[in-house]
Amino acid sequence: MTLLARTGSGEPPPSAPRPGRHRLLPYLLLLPGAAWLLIFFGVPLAQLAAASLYDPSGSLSTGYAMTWAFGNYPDVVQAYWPQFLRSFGYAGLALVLALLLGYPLAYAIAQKAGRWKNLLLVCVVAPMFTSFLVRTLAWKTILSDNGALVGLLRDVHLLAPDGRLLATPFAVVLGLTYNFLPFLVLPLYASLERLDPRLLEAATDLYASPAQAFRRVTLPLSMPGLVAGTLLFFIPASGDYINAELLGTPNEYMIGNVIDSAFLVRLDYPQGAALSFLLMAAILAVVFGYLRRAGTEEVL
Amino acid sequence: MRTPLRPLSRRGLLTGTLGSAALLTMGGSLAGCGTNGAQQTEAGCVSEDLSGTEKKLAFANWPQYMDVDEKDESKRPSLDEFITKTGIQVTYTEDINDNNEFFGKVQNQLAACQSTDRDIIVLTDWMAARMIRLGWIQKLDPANIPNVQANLLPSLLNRPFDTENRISIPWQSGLAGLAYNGNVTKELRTVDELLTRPDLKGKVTALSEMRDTMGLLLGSNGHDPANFTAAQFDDALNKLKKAVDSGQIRKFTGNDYAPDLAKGDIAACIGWSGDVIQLSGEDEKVRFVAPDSGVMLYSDNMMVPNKATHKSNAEALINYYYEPAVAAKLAAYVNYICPVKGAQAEMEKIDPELAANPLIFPDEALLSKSKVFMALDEKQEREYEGKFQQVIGA
Amino acid sequence: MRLSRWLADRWVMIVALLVLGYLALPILVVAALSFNRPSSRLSYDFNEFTLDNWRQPCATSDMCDAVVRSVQIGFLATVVATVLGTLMAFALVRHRFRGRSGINVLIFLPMATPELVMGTSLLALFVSAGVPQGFWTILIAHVMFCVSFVVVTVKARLAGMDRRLEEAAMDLYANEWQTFRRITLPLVLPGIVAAALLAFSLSFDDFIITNFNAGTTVTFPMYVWGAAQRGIPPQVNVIGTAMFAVALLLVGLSSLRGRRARRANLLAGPPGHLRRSS
Amino acid sequence: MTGMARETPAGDLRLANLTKRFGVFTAVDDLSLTIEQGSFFALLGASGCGKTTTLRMIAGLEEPTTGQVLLGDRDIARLRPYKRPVNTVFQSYALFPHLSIFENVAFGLRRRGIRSVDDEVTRMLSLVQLDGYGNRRPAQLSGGQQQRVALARALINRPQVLLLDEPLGALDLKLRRQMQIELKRIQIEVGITFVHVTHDQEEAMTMADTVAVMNAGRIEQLGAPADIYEFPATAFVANFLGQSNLLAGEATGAGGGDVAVTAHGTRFSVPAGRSRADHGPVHLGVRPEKLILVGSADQVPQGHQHVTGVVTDASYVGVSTQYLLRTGWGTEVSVFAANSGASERVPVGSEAVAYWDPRHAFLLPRDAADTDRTSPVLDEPVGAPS
Repeated sequence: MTLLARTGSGEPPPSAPRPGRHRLLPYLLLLPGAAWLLIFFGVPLAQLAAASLYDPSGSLSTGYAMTWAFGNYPDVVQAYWPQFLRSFGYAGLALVLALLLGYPLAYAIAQKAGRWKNLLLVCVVAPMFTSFLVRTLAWKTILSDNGALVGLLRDVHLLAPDGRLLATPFAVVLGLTYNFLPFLVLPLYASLERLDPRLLEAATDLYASPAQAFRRVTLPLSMPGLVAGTLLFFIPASGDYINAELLGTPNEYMIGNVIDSAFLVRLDYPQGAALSFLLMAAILAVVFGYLRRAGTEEVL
Repeated sequence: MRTPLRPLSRRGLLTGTLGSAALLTMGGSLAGCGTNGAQQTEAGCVSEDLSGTEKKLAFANWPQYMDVDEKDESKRPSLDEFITKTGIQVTYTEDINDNNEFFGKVQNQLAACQSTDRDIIVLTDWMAARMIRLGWIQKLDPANIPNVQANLLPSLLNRPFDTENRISIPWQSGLAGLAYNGNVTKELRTVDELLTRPDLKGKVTALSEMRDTMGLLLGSNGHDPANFTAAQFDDALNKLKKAVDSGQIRKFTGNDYAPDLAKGDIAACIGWSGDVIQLSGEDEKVRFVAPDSGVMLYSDNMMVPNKATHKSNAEALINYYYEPAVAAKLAAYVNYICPVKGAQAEMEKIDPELAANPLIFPDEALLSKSKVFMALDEKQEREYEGKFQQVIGA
Repeated sequence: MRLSRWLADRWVMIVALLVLGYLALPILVVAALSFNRPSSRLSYDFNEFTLDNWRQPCATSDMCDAVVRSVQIGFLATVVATVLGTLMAFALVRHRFRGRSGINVLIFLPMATPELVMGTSLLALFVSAGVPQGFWTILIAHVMFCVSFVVVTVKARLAGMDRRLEEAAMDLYANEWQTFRRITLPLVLPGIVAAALLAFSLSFDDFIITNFNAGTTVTFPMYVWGAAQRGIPPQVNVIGTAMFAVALLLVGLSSLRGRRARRANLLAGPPGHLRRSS
Repeated sequence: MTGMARETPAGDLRLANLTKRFGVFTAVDDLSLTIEQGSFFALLGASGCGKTTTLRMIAGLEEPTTGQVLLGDRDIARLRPYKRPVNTVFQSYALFPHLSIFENVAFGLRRRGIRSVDDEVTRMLSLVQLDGYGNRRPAQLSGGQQQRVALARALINRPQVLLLDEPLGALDLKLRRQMQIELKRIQIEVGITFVHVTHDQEEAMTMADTVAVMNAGRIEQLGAPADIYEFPATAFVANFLGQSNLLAGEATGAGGGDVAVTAHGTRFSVPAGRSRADHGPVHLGVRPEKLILVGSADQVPQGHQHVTGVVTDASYVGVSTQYLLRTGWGTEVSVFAANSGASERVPVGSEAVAYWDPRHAFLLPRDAADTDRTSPVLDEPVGAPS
């Protein structure tokens, strides 16, 4: 297929790089950035990997000995699996919500907004310039027990008279959805913008109902953006702890909170490091599994 | 769909991940010999004092823990006066938000006997104790801080982690007790009420500082927070856990409970006297309660960390803030317990009402109820902190 | 009947506007609070309208220093990360070379790593290397976590670009450098600008990694975090609102200016898009 | 731009043993041909036959695996594209979207360091009839206008060779005709070598002096359009260039200036001069317009040959009527009858006879497994008189 495309007159191929001439060029281009990442991300991560295998009975004042304590891993799983599950549960729930909210938004901006397209797009991006903390604190104000929103919900009996929004799983999921929604919308928008509306007309012409046209045409064609957006949403959301901390209660704490506490409060570095690596591994596993299901080869 | 290249494919990700794992293992084996202890000794980590030649001082403190001019919030009257008087240029930063977080920021330097670029840091008792235990703090020269020797409140003298009063000098003190908002709930008297009263369900917060929350709970069980056993600790912790599991306690907080308490989103909490006094100033229905089972007395202490190069300048500042008139000026703004004897008399001149406030100048009755949490060694600290963290969700 | 028809035609747009409202809600609260004279330091409730906060945004000591510092760091980090990331994106899109998947993972992993982990482990590196923390260590950290996002954003734009335009330029006597300067760069520029905006917002907003590597330097998010512990001064809301307004203005202006170019770019493939994580 | 003697003609363009492989796939296979200086040369072939790759090797956008590209005596096969006196009009036009029409056209001149380009560009825009369009952007132009910009952009450099990569493919029929004529006019005016790649046989025949038909990386036949059409070299050419009726048969040897052929039990003959084989399996080919349809064998004139069958389809296409005649052995033969009014229309279902002058037939060698071939009736009767 690709071979045909190469020589087909319809699609002139990109010129093949000239061997020899550019052999060193890619490395030169990569060198500064890759070196930066290797030194300031790779090396610290390697040290952290080592720390996750330190003797858990060490301490700050005596230091930690390297005992290749692989047992740290099962230990933290046993101690913190509920938080792991909760992290992925909340992030997954937030993802579903974000998809329900973000897909129509991206679709509307890409296909329906006409000359308002840019303005709407700016409205999606601009909140990111206001501090994360300021925004999350604003949510605290909005969801507050004595705020207008809760009052309204109580009046229409959607909430019990003593019900609340703040400090519930709902608030945490809402916060996660809110904070990471732009990451989902933007790649999705980029994908949907390329969608030719004539394809949908063709589908309806071929007896597809709007729902079928969406499922058979729009959705598959927006897949690259959907995959990228889903990952960019899910990855940071599952590692987040600020939302759980500010909008939740201890019963909503996620694995990020546990890592935070391991490093900062309990000073249990082997555990903290092991938890961090487990989180990364879990995220990678989810990413692999998801990509397999999504049936796409492209990640980002 | 045109895919002119495959930026990162699943297969690529897999091989790449395996490759990186190999790289990590290599890097890891470099760090494979473990880490050295963080413990320092006076002989092993010697700090130089350049105060003679450098009239400078870097002072790191908590936010809003220093008096500011009401008309011009960029001016700090008491600090400016010190600068004028001594000619020592003070760089004042408010970058301590949390004991643990700050410890995380400076521990690497101090463990390696490197400078933290700060000459004075202000930390709470237990954290001060930990740092002193690790040998990270310089001893002050008693001759340079005569005001401290003369004016430090007797109840704060000779604390277990600083028996000579020359390592960590209280900046401000405070009480951890109960607080409630009378607009949304009725009066509250005991810790047990806080943890069990049904009308408070989901409207209660406690402090994430283990010593404050657990100290009050130990007291409520009739045990002494200054001297308890592991079993007693577990008892108190179980009590806390029940309150968490039942949903009575909504959250464990730092200072951020205060706006919620003022608003009535939370009805009652374990809180700190200074915050509650400020809230009472706005709304007298917000009240601080010192339960009969005891309140926790804590201090935030000035310390000169290792490798800080302006110890004498720091001593000059510490001594200055132990002048009663200066201390009164500061206390009038920050509303915490003033650790300086004689400040109350000075306060009469500034604001007689504050001078009469037992939460700033505590009377004997209150002081007799107040306890200081037991000093923990590293092992105990880790064990108790670990258990506590598990209950509070992290 | 007519209403349901109308709804059926427009429900996507209606949902989109509702979602935009959801996105804007907290900003509205922040904007409102920026005109508030709070009843006390510890109260976030709207008390009384005032313009004082806007008249004297720097009345609170240190806050404006922190804002200026954040802007400086954001600017420098943006420049460095954009240059490094763009170079990498070019290498990845335009060249075949060995070690490609390794590089891809190196770029992917920082986006999948919890910030706390990056912050603490980078601090450990600085300390063991004896590097004093401050402005420059913050800058290094910011460049580190921004690079990946720049690469991803520029790559998307570059991949969507028609290589034939460059061939045409070469055919018309432009050598490699001239082709890059006259054709490639102008066409990839929207992607690079988007990446730069993204990098700036990431840098300006970062708290966790910065906090660990800041030494005694205080950035705006650190200031907010600290202030949140003891009561946020209303001027913080002024800065938040102003940043939002500036962003709106900036992107609005660039989209106005770019409107003509964008129309022309239809041939060159899809516009670059933003991707971000925090 | 050293060593580029633009004003003096460099001579013929010669491709010598040019081969290009992509991995295991051979796109161009040992191609050799000479394109005379100043000629209009068309490279014709189906998608994927290697014609575009050949063009890209001449332009310098693809490096040959082996072989030479000679311009006069100089081998330019390994020169960078911007060092060749060769310009290309791309299939997609590849106009720079961020530059105005004026700057698009001036691009090449500016790259060669020429400062005052105004006159030249204005002249060139007027040559392609786009006066006054200089300030627009490519996206604001119609397809035909864009095509002319692409042409102007290349021509302004007075290249020694101009490459045209299916430049008319995206245009509608009327515009295409117009542009074909215009291109031809310009080519005569500027007198440079044009190499035109296309899959449209009519376009190739209308415009080119010489046509090369390419198939699977090789040239099947090269020559003047009329020669190729009248006497194709292979079955592929016979069917790619216009339509042909090819009857599978066995040649039984030459004699008396004719080659005898047996097909489906009937004996035919073809003049030896129009036979590319005189033994073994062959295709006997006749173009549909060379066939004449009559009611019965009596009406076949002396010296002509015929087949008999039933008319299964008659399509009226204006200038002609196209019939399908099912022969006794089941093959359908295509017949075009000019609607000159000289003959009556034959109804579908009636029996009819198609005859031809043997001098219009041709004989091609055939793979033994190959059977009859008749092109289907096309929507657009290519090769039919129009």
